[in-house]
Parts: sequence; structure tokens; C-alpha cells
Amino acid sequence: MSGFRLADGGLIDRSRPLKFTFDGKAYTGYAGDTLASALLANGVRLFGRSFKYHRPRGVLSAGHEEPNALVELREGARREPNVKATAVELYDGLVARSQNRWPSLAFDAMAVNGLLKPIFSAGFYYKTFMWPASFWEKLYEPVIRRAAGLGRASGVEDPDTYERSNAFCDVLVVGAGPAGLMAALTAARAGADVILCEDQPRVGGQLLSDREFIDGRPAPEWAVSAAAELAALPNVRIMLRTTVTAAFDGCFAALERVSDHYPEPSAFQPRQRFWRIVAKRTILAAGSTERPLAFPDNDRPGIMLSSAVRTYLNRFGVAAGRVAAIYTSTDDGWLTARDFLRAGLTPVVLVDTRASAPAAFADVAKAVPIMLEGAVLGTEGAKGLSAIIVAAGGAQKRFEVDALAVSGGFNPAIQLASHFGGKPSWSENISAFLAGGTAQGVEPAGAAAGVFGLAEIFAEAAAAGAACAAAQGFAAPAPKLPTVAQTSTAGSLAAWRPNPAKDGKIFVDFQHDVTASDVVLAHREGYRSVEHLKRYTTLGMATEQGRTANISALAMMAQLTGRTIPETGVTLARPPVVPLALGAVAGDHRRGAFRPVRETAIHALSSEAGAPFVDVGQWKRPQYFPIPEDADLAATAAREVETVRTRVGVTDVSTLGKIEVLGADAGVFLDRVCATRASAIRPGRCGYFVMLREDGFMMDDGMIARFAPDHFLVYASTAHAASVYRHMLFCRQALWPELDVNLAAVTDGWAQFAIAGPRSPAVVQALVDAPRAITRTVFPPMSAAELTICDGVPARLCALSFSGERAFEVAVPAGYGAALFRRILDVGAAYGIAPYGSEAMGVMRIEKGHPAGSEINGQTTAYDLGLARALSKDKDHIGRVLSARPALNDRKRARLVGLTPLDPNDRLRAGAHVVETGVAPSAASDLGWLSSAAWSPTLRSFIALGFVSGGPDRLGDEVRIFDPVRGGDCAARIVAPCFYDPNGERPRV
Amino acid sequence: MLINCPYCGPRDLLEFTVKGEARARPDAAADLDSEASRAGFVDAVYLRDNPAGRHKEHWLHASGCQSWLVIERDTRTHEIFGASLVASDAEGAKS
Amino acid sequence: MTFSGFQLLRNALNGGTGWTPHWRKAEPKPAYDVVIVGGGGHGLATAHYLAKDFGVNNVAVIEKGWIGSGNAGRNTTIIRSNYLLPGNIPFYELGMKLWEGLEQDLNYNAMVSQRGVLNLCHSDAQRDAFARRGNAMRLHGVDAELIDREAVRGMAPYLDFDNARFPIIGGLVQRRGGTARHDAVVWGYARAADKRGVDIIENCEATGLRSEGGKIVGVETTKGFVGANRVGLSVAGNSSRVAALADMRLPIETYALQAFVTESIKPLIDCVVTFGAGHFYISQSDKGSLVFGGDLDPFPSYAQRGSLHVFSDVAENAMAVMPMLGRLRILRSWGGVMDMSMDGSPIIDATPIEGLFFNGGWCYGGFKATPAAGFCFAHLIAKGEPHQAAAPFRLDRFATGRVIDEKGVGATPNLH
Amino acid sequence: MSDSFTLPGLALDLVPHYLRPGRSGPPGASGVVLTLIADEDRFNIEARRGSAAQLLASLANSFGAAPVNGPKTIAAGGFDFVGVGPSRWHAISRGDGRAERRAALAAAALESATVLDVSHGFVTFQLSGRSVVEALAKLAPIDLGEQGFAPGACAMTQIHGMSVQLRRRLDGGFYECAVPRSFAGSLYHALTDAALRFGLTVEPAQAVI
Ligand SMILES: Cc1cc2nc3c(=O)[nH]c(=O)nc-3n(C[C@H](O)[C@H](O)[C@H](O)COP(=O)(O)OP(=O)(O)OC[C@H]3O[C@@H](n4cnc5c(N)ncnc54)[C@H](O)[C@@H]3O)c2cc1C
Ligand SMILES: NC(=O)c1ccc[n+]([C@@H]2O[C@H](COP(=O)([O-])OP(=O)(O)OC[C@H]3O[C@@H](n4cnc5c(N)ncnc54)[C@H](O)[C@@H]3O)[C@@H](O)[C@H]2O)c1
Ligand SMILES: Cc1cc2nc3c(=O)[nH]c(=O)nc-3n(C[C@H](O)[C@H](O)[C@H](O)COP(=O)(O)O)c2cc1C
Ligand SMILES: [Zn+2]
Repeated sequence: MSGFRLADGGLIDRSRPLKFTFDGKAYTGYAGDTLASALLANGVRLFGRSFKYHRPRGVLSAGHEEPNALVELREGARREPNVKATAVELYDGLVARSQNRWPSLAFDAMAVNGLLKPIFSAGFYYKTFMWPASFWEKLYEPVIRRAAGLGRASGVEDPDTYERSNAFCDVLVVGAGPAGLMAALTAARAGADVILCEDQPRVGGQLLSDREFIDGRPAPEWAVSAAAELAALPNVRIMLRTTVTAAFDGCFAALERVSDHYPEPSAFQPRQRFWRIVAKRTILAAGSTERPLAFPDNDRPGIMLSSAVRTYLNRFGVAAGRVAAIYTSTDDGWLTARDFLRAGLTPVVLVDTRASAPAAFADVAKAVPIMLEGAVLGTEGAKGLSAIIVAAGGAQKRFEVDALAVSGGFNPAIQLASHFGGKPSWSENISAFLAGGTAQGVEPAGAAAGVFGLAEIFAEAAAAGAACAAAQGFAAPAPKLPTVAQTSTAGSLAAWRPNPAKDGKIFVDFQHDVTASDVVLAHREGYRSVEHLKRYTTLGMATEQGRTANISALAMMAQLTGRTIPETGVTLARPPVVPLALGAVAGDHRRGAFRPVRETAIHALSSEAGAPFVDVGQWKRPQYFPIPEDADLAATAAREVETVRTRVGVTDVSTLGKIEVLGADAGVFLDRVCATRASAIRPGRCGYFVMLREDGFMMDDGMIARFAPDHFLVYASTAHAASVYRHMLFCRQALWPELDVNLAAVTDGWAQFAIAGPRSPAVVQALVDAPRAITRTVFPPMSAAELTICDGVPARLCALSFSGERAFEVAVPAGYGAALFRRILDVGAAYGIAPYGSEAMGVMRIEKGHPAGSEINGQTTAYDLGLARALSKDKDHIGRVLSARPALNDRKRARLVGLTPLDPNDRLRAGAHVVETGVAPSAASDLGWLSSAAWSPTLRSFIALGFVSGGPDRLGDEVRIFDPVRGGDCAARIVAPCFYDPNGERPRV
Repeated sequence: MLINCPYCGPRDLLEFTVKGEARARPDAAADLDSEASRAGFVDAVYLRDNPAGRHKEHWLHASGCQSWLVIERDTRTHEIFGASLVASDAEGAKS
Repeated sequence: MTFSGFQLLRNALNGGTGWTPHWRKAEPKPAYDVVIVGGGGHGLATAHYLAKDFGVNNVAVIEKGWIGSGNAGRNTTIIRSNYLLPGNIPFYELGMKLWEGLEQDLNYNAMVSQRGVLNLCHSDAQRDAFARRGNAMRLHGVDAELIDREAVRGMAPYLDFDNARFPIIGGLVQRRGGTARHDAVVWGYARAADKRGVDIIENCEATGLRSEGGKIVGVETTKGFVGANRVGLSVAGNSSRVAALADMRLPIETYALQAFVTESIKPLIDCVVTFGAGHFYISQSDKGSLVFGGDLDPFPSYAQRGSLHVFSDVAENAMAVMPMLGRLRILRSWGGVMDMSMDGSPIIDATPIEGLFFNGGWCYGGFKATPAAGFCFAHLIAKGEPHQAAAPFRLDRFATGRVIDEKGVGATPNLH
Repeated sequence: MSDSFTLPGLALDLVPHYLRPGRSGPPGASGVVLTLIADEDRFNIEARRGSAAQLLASLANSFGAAPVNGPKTIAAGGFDFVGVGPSRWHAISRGDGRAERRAALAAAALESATVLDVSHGFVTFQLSGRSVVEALAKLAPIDLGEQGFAPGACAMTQIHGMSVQLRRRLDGGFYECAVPRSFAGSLYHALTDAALRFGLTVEPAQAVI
């Protein structure tokens, strides 16, 4: 027990006590506390164990830079590992547990790793565990994996919801400390639209932690009044609990923690909201992070960043310990000493690495023993700090303390500016890196710009705010700058001298247990680039991304290599600034809303009819229309096929892409886009088309209906419709803008049904309005007409057959689709009509040998599909030239054929391979594969389409169908791809 | 990334599809199967300058106004220098 | 020094003072037999095999930054040989075999972990496509299993089997596939090559390719001219820029691919899982982070960073396939630049300039190829003719039409 | 009743299966009211090559005002002419008298444009209420602020992976999302999910606004 709650002070609400538990033990804190401050106030100092050596760890910081105090928060499905206790707002009923320890936090058996530290040095695993090779997966790796990792994921679906949203502004201000508030005020007063994002639940930043006075009032009060002025302006949006977490081209991403300060989100509220913010200018006023100092055993609970000590003292009313010492290389330690004094706690010693005491702190120098040019040589304590050994002026002294505030300077929070890859630049002045260049309109201000004195911060932030507003055409009035009692400091780097005996316990990266000796080892083994250092030792790769670690390690490497720090360089900061829940980024694109679906006009009808649906691209298509008499779905498909082959069936083909091509040059245009000659289709007729990609491979095939000389309608396949349309737009806009042709995708406007089977003409006749006759002579196959049906409903009718029977496709405006489908079933009843689904359609098209998606898969050519004869050779069109390349016309290519098993009941499946018979199946005997296969109720046999090397030259040959991944193996014969009515007589009857 | 569509104004990347380097379609020689024709198309379809720097590209404002655009962009910084409608004759597009 | 448990102990006792640099900090000599440009996995592997298997030891690898600073140092570490097309399978399987003996070959633990690669499928058509692929693999002697939904559940119970949009119906498994510790692969090759006398020269950028009379004579670098009458280019995302130094235009465009890690957690995901109804793949590193990625950024880019659009898309995919990931946090995201070829398959070939060889076009799949690419490239450079496994990866395949297009999307690199 | 109801023969599908009229979300006044516009006339007009000026003149002549070549709405002759792309517009008309307007449009555009009836190709959801902008901001990646999206503004944009024509009516308080018909169910769910937390009322299907 060391830390405790002061009798008064702090920005907590002592009238609202909150109960919570940590490792099952009950505690009480106050509204306004973080989990860390509340635990410290209760005297808890041991928060967790380190990654590798399981050393006891406490709280180092008061923010997102915390490497040590990680806990598992909440329980059950809401359990969240690796939560920084310093960044959790306390709420009533909070439950937290320590992690990465066994059996308990106080006694962690894994701490023996610490004894083996000399073995577990950086990169030790690269040098061993190699023999025998098979032991890695079986033995070594499982042990390493179990030992590694921090907390435990819940392992079940997150019950909370998330939202995404968009915001736009002239000026985005990141951070509402003095710099952010001042910049926002200036820009907003000028009239610019301002968004001010603040990570914390309240504005003020460092002002909440320090005993500053602004305009004669305590600084937090000034912050509140500045926020009030901003909130009153209509052009300002203040977003609290919102961390700007990444900079992307053209926008920022921010996370709003809407409900994390409640046990669970209230009804209709998301847990978090992920913002995309588009800002014309951005002011980065995100403050700075303090650096610890490097000394042996610098990781004991009770050793804390100096500014964090002040944060606990002033913002939370918590003293970090009862007997404190200070070890600093900046004025910040002196500020902390002064605040300790004010709280009635006199530090036992202030050790400053510098040679002289800062003049502004004469009051402190008088009250506290000071050791200049001093160093902490070591610390003592079991589960927490109990003493420090200090050297100064040749003498060593031991002090019994339970808290040590350390300060090694400040790193400006420039991460967001670095996301664009800009190299940070070193500032000798503050011994830290500043944002390099102002990338993409991001302007650092305040501590983030390396300006630490409050008066200068106000002046420079106001100027930045004014400049941003001015860039958007808003003239800012000269700002009235608040008056402050000036305190300014700069950082310097504490000297570190390699000392093999002690370096092993100088922790640089606390969470990953990277020590000074690891840096020395990396140097010795040649990992001297900072990026190699990082990757070899894992320095800076932990959950706080080296915020507190990187500079010390860099300084060490610089010293070892005899280079300067800027020569040594710094590792790159990457998004996100603060770790970001995957659920939040996904937002509400979850479950069914992951991706949109497309439904046809008869979707509801089909599902009422019990039809299962199949995904084709984004579409849902009814796959079968089962009736109770069907034994199973295979029987359904067989019945549906039989119905079409013998009577009449109706199916929904609305998903076919429909592209209107209109204009005087429509025919010319299509002749260039298609490999077939579309212009040869006469008005009132349909024609087959093939489209190639420019590289000569098949893009799509389908039908074109021509309704008038200047009006064509292209029916693209469902799967390719979108890309075909994009391609045609490209041809129209980029390649041949001179042509008089307009395109429109009208797929969604029409419900279209195929009515197929020998009795289809009668059904169609019953639909169309008089006096049109649907006869073989008046409306033969390949006819197309615009007409009315069902007493005046506009419709398009084409005599097209995909099934191989006499068939029609009738389309009506989509709003009539459901009614038309019912009507077709009604009038068709007399003819024995039944609806059929995509499965039966697929069976029939395989029986007919029509290529579909699995044949036109982007890897096949018209030649492969046996369509070469349909192409016109004598005109230039997309894909014409490259389709003539030799390899694309090689007879040995895998080309389309049909396959029938010698035993008709031997199951063929798409994906099986075709291999030579009589030799062992191998890559050498592999001839090709089956692309589509089905049971053909018509032929009473399994049949398949497939691609076989030189296939059309081998009709009649016996081959082996080899499907080892599904245990299939049978003999089959190569046949022509059309199994049914090869001469196409049936549609003409 | 924000692309300033000449018709729609600044819009997010997700509304667009990108085709890659903006290249003209070669004229096929009279003999479509001549070496010259083929070489021209092989070059145009497959070979790229792929510069690290300014690059002219074809983009489609797919879920916007469906215009194909020519965009000049720096492939190192993603800075966009301009976006225009690809169709030179798109009358009065800049209203 | 040979790495072993014994050495580790010995050095633990002497304060680690016995360790030495894993590779020398070499400076360029005036000339070498072979100069490899690019100190990524491929370049270093090439040097290693040149020295070890082809007797060419007078080799320099020049690297513009630190070795592994390119894609070798930023990929999602998946290794597998579950390809579809006959042009690809033998090559990637050669790679798989080399991975299986890599650590012993290099005397460096690259943590090759054959934990299995599971590709999920969500429709009958997709399952049939996987069957075609699995069968092709089996015909080539590669392990492949097509498993049903319940077997998938056995491997990965935490998946969203009943996803309202894309339920899982099965998967294709390659049990020999898995992951490897990417950085260690680079360092292991560097150390092994260095041991055989290869000079690894960091912070040395190739700024010119000097040729005389159609023959290469050396490389201009930021550390001066380095002579060599055989030069191999292995510069991944920078292929076009470096080839341009020799006035070559390539069938390649460069795109950024992002990757992500979460904070470290206790073991959660055993194998590598890929989602079949979107772009998403995930595994867990030995350190405990979940490592995952998705689609390419759609526009050409040399910036090693990605867009919000893909960032969000990846998270959406993650939630669709593994809703348990919701509260886990992305710790870091980054990007690498991919040399996307026009058919999505690589190129290992001689160039029109005698003595200048090219290895590239690896798209986002070249990490798994590292050993095989190094070996085949070394073969080509040493012998002047392609290794059989890499024979299809020729530059002229675009002119002849002999493209190797696994996805069937044609010359649109951002869709491969 | 509008004139398209008087078409004989087949019934129009006016109440899609996904529509769930009623009140949902937290109690209190509804922040968002969603109405399906079940029946409207919508024409896609695209100027023929080189004829944009002629088209605009002819429309001005027939309807008293010409559409503008930009993403904005111009009301003329009972139509809302909405710019959807270069030299392309949607002409939207509702209520009685549509047959005459349709004929007038066909006549005015005959020479200089292609006109397609796309009434059935789109489904339009109307949104209003005090939280409508906040709800839409969750969905559309565009600036819906007063200046960026003034009354009459139109944006062809994307919502949850769907191409949506988002429009603010000239009367200011009403927003419309028109989406290709097959996506309507998915868009409906996206809109209602986004609006739920503000309190949502879905009105029963209504023929004409
Ligand atoms: C995010 C991401 C995820 C990936 N995931 C996988 C995966 O899971 N599985 C898989 O198999 N593959 C994956 N890849 C692809 C794989 O990383 C690459 O294909 C492979 O690393 C490329 O080969 P390399 O290692 O030699 O490349 P690199 O490591 O990029 O090596 C090229 C080197 O050349 C150097 N160089 C460039 N120009 C010059 C010059 N002028 N002079 C000197 N040196 C130069 C570069 O600095 C670089 O170090 C992924 C890639 C990325 C970016
Ligand atoms: N004693 C010293 O030596 C010393 C050193 C540094 C700073 N300071 C003091 O610190 C203050 C600096 O002022 P300032 O305004 O520049 O910084 P600040 O630290 O006061 O404020 C930064 C604010 O930004 C917020 N923030 C950080 N990252 C964010 C993100 N990504 N998204 C949203 N919010 C984010 C923080 O929560 C904080 O409120 C001054 O009071 C200065 O005197 C003192
Ligand atoms: C397999 C793998 C695992 C990684 N794990 C971590 C990690 O645990 N912590 C971390 O900070 N970065 C991790 N990284 C990312 C690296 O820090 C770094 O971002 C990446 O190598 C790209 O380099 P760059 O960001 O410096 O450009 C990992 C990268 C890879 C490829
Ligand atoms: Zn546009």
C-alpha cells in the first residue's frame, strides 16, 4: 500500500462514489476517476506482469502511453483484453482482472523466466529450436504460443453494436488542451466550421493536471469557459471521448467512445462510433508524451512519469505514494516536487541529471533536498518500490521511498502527421522529434509542435487557428491572448553508459521487456538500423507502440554506433494512434448488412413458395420450387426439367443484365464492342453476341434484341452484367466519344420470365394483347417485339431459348412482375405449367451445352468454347487482334467438350479432373477438368461439360474422371458438348 | 482519397473504380493479324510505364455520375493534380 | 558460429559477448561475378543459393535501405502451394519443400510453422472451384483436402457458420501450408549467404544499370559503380523503376497492400483462415497478435500506406467471418507496394540485355515464393537458362498468349 | 389515384415485403419519418451527341425552364429535372396528370435526346424529421451541410455498397434516396437501422406524394 486519496482537491466528484472490483476484490472510487487512479487511491500498486519475464508492474503513466497497467475489462462476451487501466473511465460495477499471470498476480509462477533472462535475450528463438524439424509445430511452438500473448479474448461474438458516420469541416482541431482550445477559438470566431475532437471526457488537456492560472483563474476553469464559448457557436462541434486515430488521404478517422463509460450501452446506443472526418485544414494539438529515464530496475511499481504523478495529484486527488522522490532531466520534475509540497508531501530527494537548478524553482530548492548531476543507480522492492540508490558527486545514497517520479523529456505527439510517411525531424532544442513538413494540411500546435510554455502555446496556436481560417477565406480578428503565469521547460536526454552488469535490468520497452542489454546485443549482432533493432528486439511493438520507449533505445543505439540521434533515425508511426476495435471500424456492416443483396420482383413469392435461394453475384435467385411430392431437391430439379421438356415451365430471368443501346450509331458501336456482328441483326430480331476483353479472352456472351434501327438491348449474363456495362461506358466515353450512341443499364426496371416448353406458345398467346399471334411463322425463334400484354401492360417479348425448347422471354416493368408471374401460372395451369428454378435451368443448359459462368471464367477463349466460328474476322473489335495470338489458338488447349460416364449412374461433379486412362493419374496425365455437371433426367445419366486438352479432336475417347478430394473416380467418354437435340429442332416446332 | 469529379464535386474513393494507366487504344493495322497490329496491342494491353511520380489514369465515377475520368496523380504522394471527363466532347459538363 | 541451444547457454553465461554480427556490414568491391539488386527475401535467397548450390560466391547484394525493408519485412507471412494452374503448382511446391528444410539449411530458426491453411467456401460453385484446385494439387503430388462444414467447425469453431449473408459450407485445406517469421527469413538468408562470402551492402541504391553493346557491365549505385557482367534484379514493388534504368517497360503496375495486427492475445486462432466471400485472411503470430489483411488498394501507388476504404473493408470482412473479433483492437496497420503483373503470376527471366536478369511481378504472393524464387533465379543467373519449375514465368508469355491467370481477370492488375 | 393505377391487366406491387410500417426506437417524437414513394414517373433523359443545347432549349420552351447541367433540381412543368450526370437528367413527376406530362416530355425531347421510362427501375424512399441529416450522415460519405447540400441538391453516391441517388427536395425538409429497385430491401434496412436510434416512423405505403 502506498498511494492514497488526498483529503480534498481534484476534478473528481466525491459525491458520487462508484463501486468496482479488480481481481475479485471490491473497491470504491469516484466519478471522474480512471480505473488506474481509483486503484492507486485504494493503495493498489501491482497491476500486471510483464510479457516475457513476468516482472511485477504498476502504473507508469496516466494515459494511452501506458505500457504496464493492462487489464482484462468486463466479463463474458464483453470481455476485452489489454485495456489500459489509465485510459478507462471508472463506472459503477466495473469488473477488471489482471492478465498474463498464473496462478495469481501476486504469485506468478512464470516469473522464473526472469531468472533465465540471459538465455531469453533478444532474438534467442532464432538461434535454437531447430532440431528436429518436426518438433517445432509439435512442441516448441505451442509452448511459445501459450507463453506469449497478454490477455484473453472473449472468443465469442461481441454483443454490442457500432456505428460509422461522416463529418465535414473547414478546420479540424485534434486535442482540446490549451493549444487546441485556443486554435479552435480563433478559427471559429473567424467563422470557419470547426470540429474539435478531444480524447478525454473533458477539455483542458494538461491544464487539468497542472496548477496553472490563466487570466487569474485556475486553468481548468479557463478551459471550461473556452469550451462554453465554442459550444455556443453554431459553426463548432466539440466531440469529447473522441480520439482522432488515423490520417488517410483526404480524411481522418476518429473513434468516439459513446458508451465505454457505462457498464453496457443503453438501448439504441452504439458502443462506439467510428468517424470519417473530411477537413480542409487540420491543427494537430495532441500534446506530448513524457519519457521515462533508463536506470537499473526502473520498472518497479511505484516508479511513475513525473507528469503522471501530477495528473494523479491534481486531477484525481491521488498521491502516488507516501514517501516520494524525483528523478528528472527536465524542469518537469521540479513542477512535480512543487505540487507534492503543496499537497503537504515533501519529497525526500530530487535528483536532477543536469548541472544546475532551474532558477524558477527556488522555492522547491529550498524545501527539498536536491542532488544535481545525479543518477539513480538502482532500486529495491519486491512487488513495489521500497528504496532507491542515488549517486551524485561521487557519493551514493539510499532513500527509502514508495514512489519515484521520473522525467526524461517530452515527445511531441506527432503520430498523426507521420501517417503520411513524412520523416520526423530532430529538434536539439527539445531533444525530441518534430513532425517533418506539414503533410496534407496538418499543422502541429502546442506541445505537439514542441512548444511547451503556455504563453507561447497560446500565441502560436492562435496564429495557427487564424491561418487555417484565413486559408478558407475567413479573416480572424486579432486574438485576445489569455494571461498566464509562465512556466516553460525543455527536455534533455539523460546520459546512459553501457554497463554489462546492470544493463540487463534497465528496461527500455516495459511491456515487451526490452532492456538496455538487448539493445547492446542487437548492436553486437548487427541489428543497428532502428528498424532492425525494432524487429529483432520487438522494441516499440507493444500496445503503446513505443511511446515511452523509442527515444531511449535510439539514444542508446546512437551512442553505441557513434552516430547522432537524427542519423540513427526513428521508426515510423502507423495508424491507429490508439488501438482501435475491429467492430468499430466495421460499424454496422455486420451480419446481414455486411453486403447488400439484390432481389427480383418475385422474391417474396418465391420464398413463400418455399424456394431456397442461391447467390449469383449480389442477386438472390430461387434455386428450386419444391412441392410436397418431391422426394428431395434433386427430384425437384428433375421434375422441373421434365415439366419444361414435356409441357411448359416458367422461370425468373430478371437478373440478366439489360443494357439499352440507343442512337444512330448504335450498330456501329456494338460492332466494335462485340466480336460478333451486331449490326447484322434486323429490327424485330434477336442475335447472339460474344464480347471479348482486349486481351482476347471471353468477357461475356448473350443475346441482343433489336427493336428499331437505332435501338438495341443487350442481355448480358447475370455474373458479368456490371463489368460489361462499365466496359461499354468506357468504350462509349473514352474510345469512341464521336459516336452517336447512348447507353443505359435498365436491369432493375424489368421483371423478365422465361416461358419454356412445347406448350409455351399457348401460354404466351394467352398473355399477349390481341391481335398479335404467337405462331411459328409470325413469331419464330429469335423474334423480338415491344408490345402490350394482359390488357395494356407494356412488355417486351423475345422468342429465345436457353433450355432447348420452344421458349419465350417476356419482360414487364418490374412493378408488375409479381402479378405477371402469378398470371403466367394461372393461364399456364391448363397446360400443366410449373415454375422452375436456377438449378433446373442449369441442368437444361448443360444438356444443351451452353457455356455459362463456370465456362466463361476469364481463362477461356471463344476458340476454347467452340465459338470461333461465330466471330467476325474481318473487322477490328475489342479483343480481335490479341485473340489471334498463337497460344490462344493452340489445338492442344483445354477446350470445351461434353463428358458422359460409361456407367450413367457414376456421379460427375464440377471440379473433377479429366485424366488419361491406363496410366497413373499425375500432372503429366492431367487433361483438364469438369466445369459443370448434373444428373440429366432427360438422358437418365450424369453428364458434364468440361475442358479437355485437344478435346474436340478426341470425341469418342475414353478418359478417367478423377476427383480425389471427393473420392470420385470413374470412366467417361468425351462427346460433343450438346447432349440434347443437337440440331436445335425443338425450338422451331 | 478525395477525387474532385468535374460533375459531382469532391467524392470519396469508394465511389470510384480505377482502370489504371490512361492509354489510347492502338489503331489496328489494315491487316489485323500483322506483326505491327499485334505488337501495338501487346504493348498497349500489357506494358506500363508505371512511374513513381505523375501518372495519368482512367477512373470511373461508378456509383456517382458514371463518368469516366482522366486523373493525373502522383503515385508517391497520392496528390491529385486534376480530374477531367474523358469524353472530350461532353458538352457543358462544367456547368 | 553455428546457432544451437548450446551456444545460447554458453553466451548466457558470458554475458552475450560471444555473439557476432549475423552478416558483415560490407562495402562494395569494384566488381563481382554477380550483383543482385534488392536485399529482400528473394535477393538474399538468390545469393544464398548461388553460393551454396551453384558455386558462385563472388556475389554482392545491394539494398537501398536496410535488408528486409521492403515487402519481405511487411507481409502477412503465409506460405502455401495451393495453386490452381499447372504453370504455378510445381513452382510453389518446390518452394514448400524448401521451406520444410529451411531452418536446417540456414541454421536459423525462421519459425516455419505448418499449421495449415484453410480456405472457406460459401457456395456450391465455389466448392466446385476449390475441388478443381484441390484435385490439381493432388495430381501434382501436393496435399489438399476438401472438407465439409462440420470439419471446418472442428478446425475453427469460432467462425460465423450461419452468417446471414455468406454461410460457410466447407473449405479447402492444405495442412502443410502455414506461416513463417518473415524477418527471420531475411536475416537467416543474409547470415547464410554472408557465411559463404556474399557481400550484403545496405544503404546502397542502384541508380543506373550500365550496359555496353547490349551487355550489362555493372550497376551505378549511391556507393559508386559496381562492375558485374551478370546482374539480377529482385526489387519487388520497385521493379518498374529499376527496369526503367535499362529502358525496359514491364507488364507490371505497382499497388499498395495493407496489413494489420491486433494487440497480443493468448492463442485464439490455430491455422491460417481465408474468407471466401470477400477479401480477408488471418492468422496468429507466435507473439500473440492476430495478423490479417484483405484487398489491394485499388489505385497505383508507391506510397507504403493504404486508404481508409480498404481499412474499413477489411474490418467488415473480419466481422463477417469471425464476429468474435469485434472487441479486439487493431494495434497497427501498414502498407507495402506490390509489383502486380498483368496476369497475376510472376516473372523470372532473362531480359533483352545480355547478363541482366529479372525476378518480379510477385504480386501479393511472393513471400511464400522466397526460397523457390531464390533457387530458380540463382539457377537462371548461374546457368543462363530457366529452372524447369520456373520455365513458365517468361516475359514473352504476354506476346504469345501463354499467360498464367489464376483469377481469370486479364490485364487488370488491381483485380488479381 | 394516379393514372398508372388505372392501367388495366396486372396489379402493381405497391407494398414491398420488406416494408414494416410503424414506430420503433426510443420513445418520444420520431426523429426520422420514412415514406416509400410507391408510384412515380421517372424518366432518364440523355442528350444525343452534340444536341445538349438543343435539348435544353426545347425543354425550356415546353416547360418554361430548362434543367441545368449539374447535380441540381429544377422544377418545371410538373417535373423535377434532376441532374444525374453530364448531359443526363432524371425527370420525376408524381400525382395526377402524368400521362400528359409524359407525352409532352417525349415530344420535347424527341429530336435531341433519348428518353427511357425508368419508373420501375428505382425505388424512392423519402426521409424527413429533425434527425434526418444526422441519420443520413451515418450512411452517405458526402457533405450534407446547409451549404454543401442546399435544397434541390442531388448527389449520386454510395450507401452500404449501393449506388444511391440522394436528393434534397426543393422544399428543403425532405430528402429522397432513390435506389435501383433490386437493392431496395437492403437500402430500406440500412436506412431504418441508421434512423432507429432517433426514433423512427415508417409510414404505410402511400401511392402518391
Ligand atoms: C501487406 C502484404 C502482405 C503480404 N502477404 C503475403 C503473404 O501472406 N504470403 C506471401 O507469399 N506473400 C505476401 N506478400 C508478398 C510478398 O511480401 C512479396 O511478394 C515478396 O516479399 C517480394 O519479394 P522480396 O521479399 O524480395 O521483396 P522486398 O522485400 O520488397 O525486396 C525488394 C528490395 O529491393 C530493394 N530495392 C528497391 N529498389 C532498389 C534499388 N534501386 N537499389 C537497391 N535496392 C532496391 C527494396 O528496398 C527491397 O528491400 C505480402 C505483401 C504485402 C505488402
Ligand atoms: N512541464 C513541461 O515541461 C511541459 C511539457 C510538455 C507540455 N506541457 C504543458 O502541456 C500543455 C501543452 O498544451 P497542448 O494543448 O499542446 O497539449 P495538452 O497535452 O494539454 O492537450 C492535448 C490534448 O489532446 C488530446 N489528444 C491527444 N491525442 C489526441 C487524439 N489523437 N485525438 C483527440 N484528442 C487527442 C489529449 O487528451 C489532450 O487533452 C501545456 O499546458 C504545457 O505547458 C508542459
Ligand atoms: C507478421 C507481422 C507481425 C507484426 N506484429 C507486430 C506487432 O506485434 N506489433 C507492432 O507494432 N507491429 C507489428 N508488425 C508491423 C511492423 O511494426 C511494421 O509496421 C511492418 O513491418 C511494416 O513496417 P513499417 O510500418 O515500418 O513500414 C508486424 C508485422 C508483420 C509483418
Ligand atoms: Zn461524378
